[in-house]
Amino acid sequence: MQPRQGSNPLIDVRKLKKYFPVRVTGLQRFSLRREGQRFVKAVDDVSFQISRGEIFALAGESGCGKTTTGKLLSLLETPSSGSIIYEGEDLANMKGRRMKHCRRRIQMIFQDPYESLDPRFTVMRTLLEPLLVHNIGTHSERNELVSSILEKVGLRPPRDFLMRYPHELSGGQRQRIAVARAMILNPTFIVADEPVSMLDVSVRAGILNLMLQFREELGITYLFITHDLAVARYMSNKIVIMYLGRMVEMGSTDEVLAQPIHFYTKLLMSAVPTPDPSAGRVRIKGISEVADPVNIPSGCSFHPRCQGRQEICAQLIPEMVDVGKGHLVACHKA
Amino acid sequence: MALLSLDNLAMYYALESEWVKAVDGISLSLDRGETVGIVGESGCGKTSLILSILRLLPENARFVGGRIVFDGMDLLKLPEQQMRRLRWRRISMIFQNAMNALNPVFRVGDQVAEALMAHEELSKREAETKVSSLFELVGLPGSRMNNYPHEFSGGMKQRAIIAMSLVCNPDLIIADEPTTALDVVVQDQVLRQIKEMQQERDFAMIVVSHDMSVIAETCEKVAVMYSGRVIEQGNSVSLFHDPRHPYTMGLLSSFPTLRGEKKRLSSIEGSPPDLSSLPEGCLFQPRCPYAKTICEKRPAMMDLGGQHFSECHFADDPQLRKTKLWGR
Amino acid sequence: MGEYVIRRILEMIPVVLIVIVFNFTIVHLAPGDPAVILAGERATAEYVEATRKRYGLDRPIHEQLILYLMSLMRGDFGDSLAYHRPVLELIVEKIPATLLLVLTSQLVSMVLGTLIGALSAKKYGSRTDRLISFTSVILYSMPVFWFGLILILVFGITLRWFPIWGITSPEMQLSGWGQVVDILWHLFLPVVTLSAAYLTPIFVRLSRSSVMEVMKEDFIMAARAKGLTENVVFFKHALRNALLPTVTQAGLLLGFVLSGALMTETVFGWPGLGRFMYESIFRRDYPTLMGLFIITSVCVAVASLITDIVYALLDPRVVYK
Amino acid sequence: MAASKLVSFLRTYKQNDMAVLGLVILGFSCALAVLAPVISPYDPFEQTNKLFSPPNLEHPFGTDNLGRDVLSRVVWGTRVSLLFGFGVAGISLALGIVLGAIPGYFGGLVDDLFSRFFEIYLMIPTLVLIILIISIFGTNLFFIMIIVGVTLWPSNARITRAQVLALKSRAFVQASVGSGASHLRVIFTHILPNGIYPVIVNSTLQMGNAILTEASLSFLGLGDVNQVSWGQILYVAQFHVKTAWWMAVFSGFAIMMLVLCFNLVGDGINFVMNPRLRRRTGDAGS
Repeated sequence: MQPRQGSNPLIDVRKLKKYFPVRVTGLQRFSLRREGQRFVKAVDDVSFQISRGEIFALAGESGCGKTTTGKLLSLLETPSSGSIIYEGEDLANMKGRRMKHCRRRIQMIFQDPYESLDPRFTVMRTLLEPLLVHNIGTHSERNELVSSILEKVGLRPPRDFLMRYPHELSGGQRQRIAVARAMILNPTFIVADEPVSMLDVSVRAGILNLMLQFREELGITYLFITHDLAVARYMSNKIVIMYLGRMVEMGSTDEVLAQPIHFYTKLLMSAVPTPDPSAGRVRIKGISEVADPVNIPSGCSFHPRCQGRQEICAQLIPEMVDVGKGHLVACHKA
Repeated sequence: MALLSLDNLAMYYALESEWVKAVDGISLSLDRGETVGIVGESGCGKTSLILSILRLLPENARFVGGRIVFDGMDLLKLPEQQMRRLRWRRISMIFQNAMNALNPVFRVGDQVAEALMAHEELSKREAETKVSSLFELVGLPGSRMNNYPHEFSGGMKQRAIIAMSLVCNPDLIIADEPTTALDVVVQDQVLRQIKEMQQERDFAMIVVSHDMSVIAETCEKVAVMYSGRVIEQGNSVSLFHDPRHPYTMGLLSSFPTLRGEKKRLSSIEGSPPDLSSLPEGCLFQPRCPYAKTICEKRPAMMDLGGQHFSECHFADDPQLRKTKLWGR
Repeated sequence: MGEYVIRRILEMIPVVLIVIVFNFTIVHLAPGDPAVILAGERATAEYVEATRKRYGLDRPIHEQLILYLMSLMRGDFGDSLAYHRPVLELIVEKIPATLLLVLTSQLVSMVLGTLIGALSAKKYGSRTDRLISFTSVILYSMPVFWFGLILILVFGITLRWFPIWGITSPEMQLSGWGQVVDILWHLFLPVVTLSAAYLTPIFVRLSRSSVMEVMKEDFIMAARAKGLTENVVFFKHALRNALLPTVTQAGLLLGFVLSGALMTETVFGWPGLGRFMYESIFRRDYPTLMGLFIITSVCVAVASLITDIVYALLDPRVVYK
Repeated sequence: MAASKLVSFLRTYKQNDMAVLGLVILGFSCALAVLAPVISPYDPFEQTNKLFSPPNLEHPFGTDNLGRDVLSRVVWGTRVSLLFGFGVAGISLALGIVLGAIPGYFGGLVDDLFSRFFEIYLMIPTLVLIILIISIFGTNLFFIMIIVGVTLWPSNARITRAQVLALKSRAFVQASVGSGASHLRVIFTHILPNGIYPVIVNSTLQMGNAILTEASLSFLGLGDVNQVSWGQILYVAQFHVKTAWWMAVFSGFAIMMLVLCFNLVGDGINFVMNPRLRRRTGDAGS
């Protein structure tokens, strides 16, 4: 599963930023003291490239900006600054027909299959909608397409599922419908945001293997967002670890997870439990919790929790440094 | 004598025209200081099982058979008044979602003290001193007692919940998905905290989780639940290393690991049966790749020695262990 | 906190401004001469001209608005056509009676309604619950003034237990405590009317649904698991939380409450703003009606401020900054 | 598909007997309104010299101060009340959905403006406002209907806005946006169908409110004197409570029943569409 690192990547993300203004809520609205507008730096200066046919994992704890990055790449949010070059075009601030065209090529799979299907739509209608939006095929061709995609996602025979409503399906089946909806437009790139974390353990593998199968057969490229490093290891060939909106480590998945360099990556990995009662594991004592995203610490945002912190860490934001073989780390000690 | 033993316990929910068999004949026992893990997927009845122990069920729940014996007392026969006094003082809980388990309009410290004062004759001052030292014990500054829940982070709330569960020095703590809502680093800290507390206070514990890894690391004994029944149980080393039920085997091969070799994962096709219309035979038979004609009959719990039990006709069949059941 | 209150008071300015501009617009949109509307249809030609001068109605429209604002700021709401006295003075005289009626009814309704609703929720699905729900929806469906008329018919005219008109019995020449008792005696039927047919059913419904919601919360389960008695669980943990939506809603209902009070006053001849409004409608006394609109808006705004403060006292999650 | 949804709607609705009662009263009232010319024994405007006759066989509800038959007036009044209720709720619904969906969906400045507007709206006593407008502009029934409709829409708008706001961040809506669907398509196929029911419930309740408002206005002497309305009857009745109780009792009772049926039907729809209101029970014990 070596990434076929082409000279021109499918997606080239450059210095991507997304700041959300902090909305004052409730009674604070009436405050006489107006402090300067504050921002949550959900995504801050993120750059990476995704090659064709690659599964690119974004991993980190909640609030690290991975979901926002996914939304930016699937055109559901517009970046504050930076660019996302997709097939030579900048997705940032794209509008109208070109945006619609790109949306056909870029699809999304959401975390919660109980949320991502319209409860009032039958499976048939859910799957027809994208075809109708893009005016694809005749009536019978569309029906044909729907049946064949159901077949492909393993819901056989399709006619048993066409007229069902989401509440008549199990979690795994729903997520297969969600995959089918993403696949029916024949996309090149799919953003999958925690596609299995809400599913029961026993059906997770089915969805993961289905996605792998589409990659092998159709060359689909994925951005795979997950908080679970084990799942990232299983799925991806490249990985980025994010912390408070910034990238802290990037490289081939095997390399990063075998030889993590950033203290945060090490901390994350050491915290993952092992399904083996007799295997002891070395735990790094974590220090406190993730900082408030509105008040991100100065310098390296991880420094208050970092065991290897030095004086410089509180002052200067570390740059991503290549430590060899495309393995990049944002740490002053690297 | 076991601290807690469930003896063929059955608890159904009465719906308008049918029974939902959430707990359907479960036997389980737990010694003092022991930790047992209950693992199962959503809808398998694990929450109903632990709420049965505390008798905190919705009004349409009916105990239709079996016994729950705690420290020699049959809990199902205990009058509500005595049951209430037993709650928290003898059996306390750590809730899944700490955010929701704390009442938003009262100070956290007061809520912990409230549990203490409900069971012990203490002045407010004494209770507060005790709560404060407990806060320090679980790694929260004592001054944090006076904060409201919304002023706590997720991990801090979970620590406060742990402090609350310890406040009456119970014999048994039931932890319902204690870390599911938490990020992995905090999860690790909380689990370690719980373990440390257990070493210090020596209470028994039931940990309910859908996460096999969490169970593997925290529990000495494991019970695997499926459709209202425990289909396999044993000490965790033998169960994880030598599972004897196709469902357990399937579960163990369905999630990836961070360490060790990479294996192709397999999923268990189909979905668990509807609890209101369970199949006649083996509950897992419709999804089981090893199913044979004998599986049309409900298997009995088979004793495999060494406290390892499995509810599969083939549990002692060496062939089952050799066959690669899961993954094409 | 103090700062917050000031801020909220400043917030009322746009409300009042909008109300004033509204008044101004209505007068100018109305068919006929604004001066005649403000002076009254039966006014003499000289008086109409004097009114025109007074409000500057012969000047350009934006100057008129400014003049109008200025005069309102001085407290000059014009003169009542019926009483030939300043409108503001007349209105201020009437406020205490309305306040007495509204506050008493609101208090009675909130306490009773919340408790009845909570009881209903606690006995969800039982006969008691159904009876409470049905009674409250019936009461809620009655026109409040009609309920008042029926009470007058039964308790005032037929049984002669309560007086049916006014706030005091001037013929009895009471003073001191006697007078207080007399007022309370007059207050009884109006309060029953306003509470039973208007306010209490609303609070019953609110409290019932919010208690039902709260009882499903995890912290209720936690409270039970802690071994607290059912009464503590219910009264301490559930009711306190259930009060929050009730208070919020009470704040949203203030304009509505005032409407009910105005109608009730009309029926019972209660000498407050409602009765005054009724008379002013009857006499087509537009300056008074406009003044009433402004003043009642201010009253509702003040009451909503008080509601917000009460809410903040109940819910620690609210922060003032 | 639509038929099966209707059937399942009615099946759940039937479980709530109060709601069924509401529907029965509503049907009865509609029948009365349609058949008024056939049913009512007298012309509601016909004045006779039998003033203030108490209920008797000839005049089951008695006669009023001008000798008109109260029963006939009550029957005819059903028309005005129903028309008024539907008219007001219709205006309020249409305005509320449009003016609530726009700020909810597009957010930003439009939404801020709406929120400010709504805060101000809450502080304005609407009844006083309506009274002021009507006393100056006149008491034509349709005019009153429009004024009341226009003052009631903000509550529908607020509910619509809240629903839209909640739904637009839901994953299935995001999925539709992500597949390239237009704003209108997203609003009309995903958001409104899923979010409309509380607005419908509110509209049903508003019909009742509208009828009460009309009655209140008439009672204050601001009714349309060219129409036979229940409020008009009560307006006259208040001056004769001591002598002619029947004038007040029957018309008020009619108002109560009609408002009641709208409230019961509203509750019924809510009962069906909002499963949280139904019985708390444990089922598949997760």
